Amino acid sequence: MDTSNSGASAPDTGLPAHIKSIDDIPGTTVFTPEQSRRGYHLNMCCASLMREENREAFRQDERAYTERFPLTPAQREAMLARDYNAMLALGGNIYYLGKLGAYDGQSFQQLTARMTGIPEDELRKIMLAGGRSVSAFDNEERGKNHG
Amino acid sequence: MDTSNSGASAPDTGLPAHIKSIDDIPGTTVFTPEQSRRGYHLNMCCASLMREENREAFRQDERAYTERFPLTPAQREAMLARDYNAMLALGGNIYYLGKLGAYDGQSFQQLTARMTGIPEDELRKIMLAGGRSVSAFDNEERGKNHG
Amino acid sequence: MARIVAGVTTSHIGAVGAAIDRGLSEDDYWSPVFKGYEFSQRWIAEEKPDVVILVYNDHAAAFTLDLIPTFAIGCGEQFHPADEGRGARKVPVVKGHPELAWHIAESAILDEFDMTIVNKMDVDHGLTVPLSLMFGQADAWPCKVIPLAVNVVQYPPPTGNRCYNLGKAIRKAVETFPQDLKVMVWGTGGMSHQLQGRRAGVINSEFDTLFLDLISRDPEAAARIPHLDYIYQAGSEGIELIMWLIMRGALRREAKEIHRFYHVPASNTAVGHLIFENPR
Amino acid sequence: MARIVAGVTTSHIGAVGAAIDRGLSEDDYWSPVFKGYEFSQRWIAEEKPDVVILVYNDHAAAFTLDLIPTFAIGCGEQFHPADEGRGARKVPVVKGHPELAWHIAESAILDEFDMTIVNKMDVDHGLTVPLSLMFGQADAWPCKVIPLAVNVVQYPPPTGNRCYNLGKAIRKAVETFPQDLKVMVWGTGGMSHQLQGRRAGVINSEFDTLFLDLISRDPEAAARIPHLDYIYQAGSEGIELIMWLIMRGALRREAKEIHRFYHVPASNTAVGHLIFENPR
Ligand SMILES: [Fe+3]
Ligand SMILES: [Fe+3]
Repeated sequence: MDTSNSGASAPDTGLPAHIKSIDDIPGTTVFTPEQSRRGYHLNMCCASLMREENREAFRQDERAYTERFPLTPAQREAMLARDYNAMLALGGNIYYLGKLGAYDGQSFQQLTARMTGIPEDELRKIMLAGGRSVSAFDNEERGKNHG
Repeated sequence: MDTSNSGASAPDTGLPAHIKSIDDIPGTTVFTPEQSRRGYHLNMCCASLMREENREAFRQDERAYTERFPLTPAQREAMLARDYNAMLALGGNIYYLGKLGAYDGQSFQQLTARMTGIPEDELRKIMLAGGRSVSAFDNEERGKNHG
Repeated sequence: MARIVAGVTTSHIGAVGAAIDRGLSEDDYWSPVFKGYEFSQRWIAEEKPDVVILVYNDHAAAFTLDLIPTFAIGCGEQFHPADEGRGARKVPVVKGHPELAWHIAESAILDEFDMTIVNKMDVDHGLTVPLSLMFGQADAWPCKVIPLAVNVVQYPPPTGNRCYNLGKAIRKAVETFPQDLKVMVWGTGGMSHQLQGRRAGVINSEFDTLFLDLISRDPEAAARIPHLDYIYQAGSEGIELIMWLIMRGALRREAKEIHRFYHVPASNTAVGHLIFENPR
Repeated sequence: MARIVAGVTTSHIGAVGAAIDRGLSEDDYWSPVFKGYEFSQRWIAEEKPDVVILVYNDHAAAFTLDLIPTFAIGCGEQFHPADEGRGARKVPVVKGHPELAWHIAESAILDEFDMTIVNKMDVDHGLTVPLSLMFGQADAWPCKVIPLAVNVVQYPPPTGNRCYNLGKAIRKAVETFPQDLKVMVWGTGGMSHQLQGRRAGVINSEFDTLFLDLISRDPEAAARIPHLDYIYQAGSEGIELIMWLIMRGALRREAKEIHRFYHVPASNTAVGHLIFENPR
């Protein structure tokens, strides 16, 4: 089998010159190994909500339920407060956090409103008009890139 | 990375000319996809004995325990009778069957005695003298190759 | 002999599944999305594939951080819709094709793809939404489905090049399967979307169009796009597009694009959908 | 930078673990086996590796037919000895090295090896017996261990060539890890043995010797041995020897064999053991 598609260079997608690694993308937390290690228990706690019996226990006493998992205090408070940006910074991955969102009956568009700070109806209009621009944050100062 | 170790031919290990595929090896049942599909429930039933609670239930009533798994009647009888060659022919894999052996307190050398029909003390002597020859069965008629 | 007759790519957006399940597919917001699949539903009703090899990603449902396979092929008899946090979708059980699936697994492993063989797993919206889009609401799916789950949740996913070559390995495997079967390969996910963080909600029609063109006419170039470009240009979840390359590698180089649909938005995501036919 | 200083190959026979655990290592039957590791125990006590990448196969303990990864790398903090049917071996918990393990996983996936990342699994005799052989009875293992589980139970296992190349990818990954760590790679399993069927009990010293020579002096040739030859010549379970190729690929071509031991029998199996040192 010919597996040699290398040699030729990658097509130019117009990547800005200052975006050199996945850590350079503003407003975006790639779920790297480091993040995965940081967020392991937080993500597994959210994932456990895929079982109805666990959702029921979480419903009874959210805080007590989270104490089944060795979360850091910051992770626990972020989860109880539904602070998605904080959870992302603490190692959360959006698909795991999405199980918490599903438990709350929140759509991803509602979660997006929370994470971006854009009101839901405005966000809906923005999406209908073609969505947000990928370069929206590119001119931010360095240091503001994450979360 | 250089991954091209092809081109040159494989070293000659002295494989007999009539051994052209894994199906040609006498007295040997390779755990192919076909065997794996055939033996799925038998193997999973044996694997379940890796939990003490399941071993306890099996101890109480072996037949009733095996009925938790959709074994074929032939698989069930072979398992209850500890007929390892029959289990192999019915899709068993030796590492799964080995959990049943472990439950019974049988060593692999004891299982070998059962499968080969060689008495235990004789087998021990054969192994101490260098083991059995790989070509021992090569001159068998065709059709006797398996199991 | 089995043969790959066609390829399909499509987004697999969860909200689209919810819209179908709630009967909203004719409202103002959703009808433009489903319009793009009207041709496809007619087409596939005529094509009648025996088996679909459905490339998708599990979204932390069947696989959690406890175990993350890069490529997992479903070799079981059947796969149930997953409970993703509010109960499972009420769609039919997915029936597998164990014989062909095992054959592909065996062939691909001997071709040095390090497959994970899975006999038991639930399948999430990544797999069931494409079935709903192509077959509509059904009491039973009209064909067998071989799930092929690709890790795109945990960085790093496989490279685009690796995906493209896995597609070629699948083609070789299907073409050496002795039963007479009409097989399709579907690549799902994408197009541009980002579900996380302050940059959530990005859409990039320019990149999406480039990608649609490349996957159709210059797949080798598409296979060279680095992860970084996907994540920046198509959003962090747009990386799912690498899965389309598995479909494309499984089709012949000269396969013909017979249908294209692109629409923004469905929820937070750009919808992209292609159909390719192999030369007869 | 981390560096691979040495490689070890050894059989990982369950009965050997049982002999150690029951204090039988000095009886007439077992003492010739353990004699072959006396040098090794002294050597490793001086070498003091920080991390061992331990290539082994799970024997239907952590992984059953529900899910069979071809290559699974243990990225978790720790791994408990598995209950293989009569309770777990009473040996220390295995402490992982998550940082290096994740680094290897990431590097290998980007190098197009389709790794399965595992955070939670028990480890069976395939992993714990080599630790006992090299470190003796201990209250805690003296180094971190990264388990690398290779499927050799379900046919087909990866090719020898694939294993050899995975070793090279591991070498590259270790050499780009920024911490100053002394790393060893162990390849376990084998040598000739067959546990199943009428042909159970075969041993092939001639093939084993050929393999010991090739792995040492001509690993590329060893990497070309087909599955069929292993299964016929080394017995159906002798296919485990492909795992030695991962160790060998991780070592430099000019690595020097400093210890060799071969003995028949331990239970039904030929015992083989090599130590290689990389040039300093
Ligand atoms: Fe998706
Ligand atoms: Fe073994």
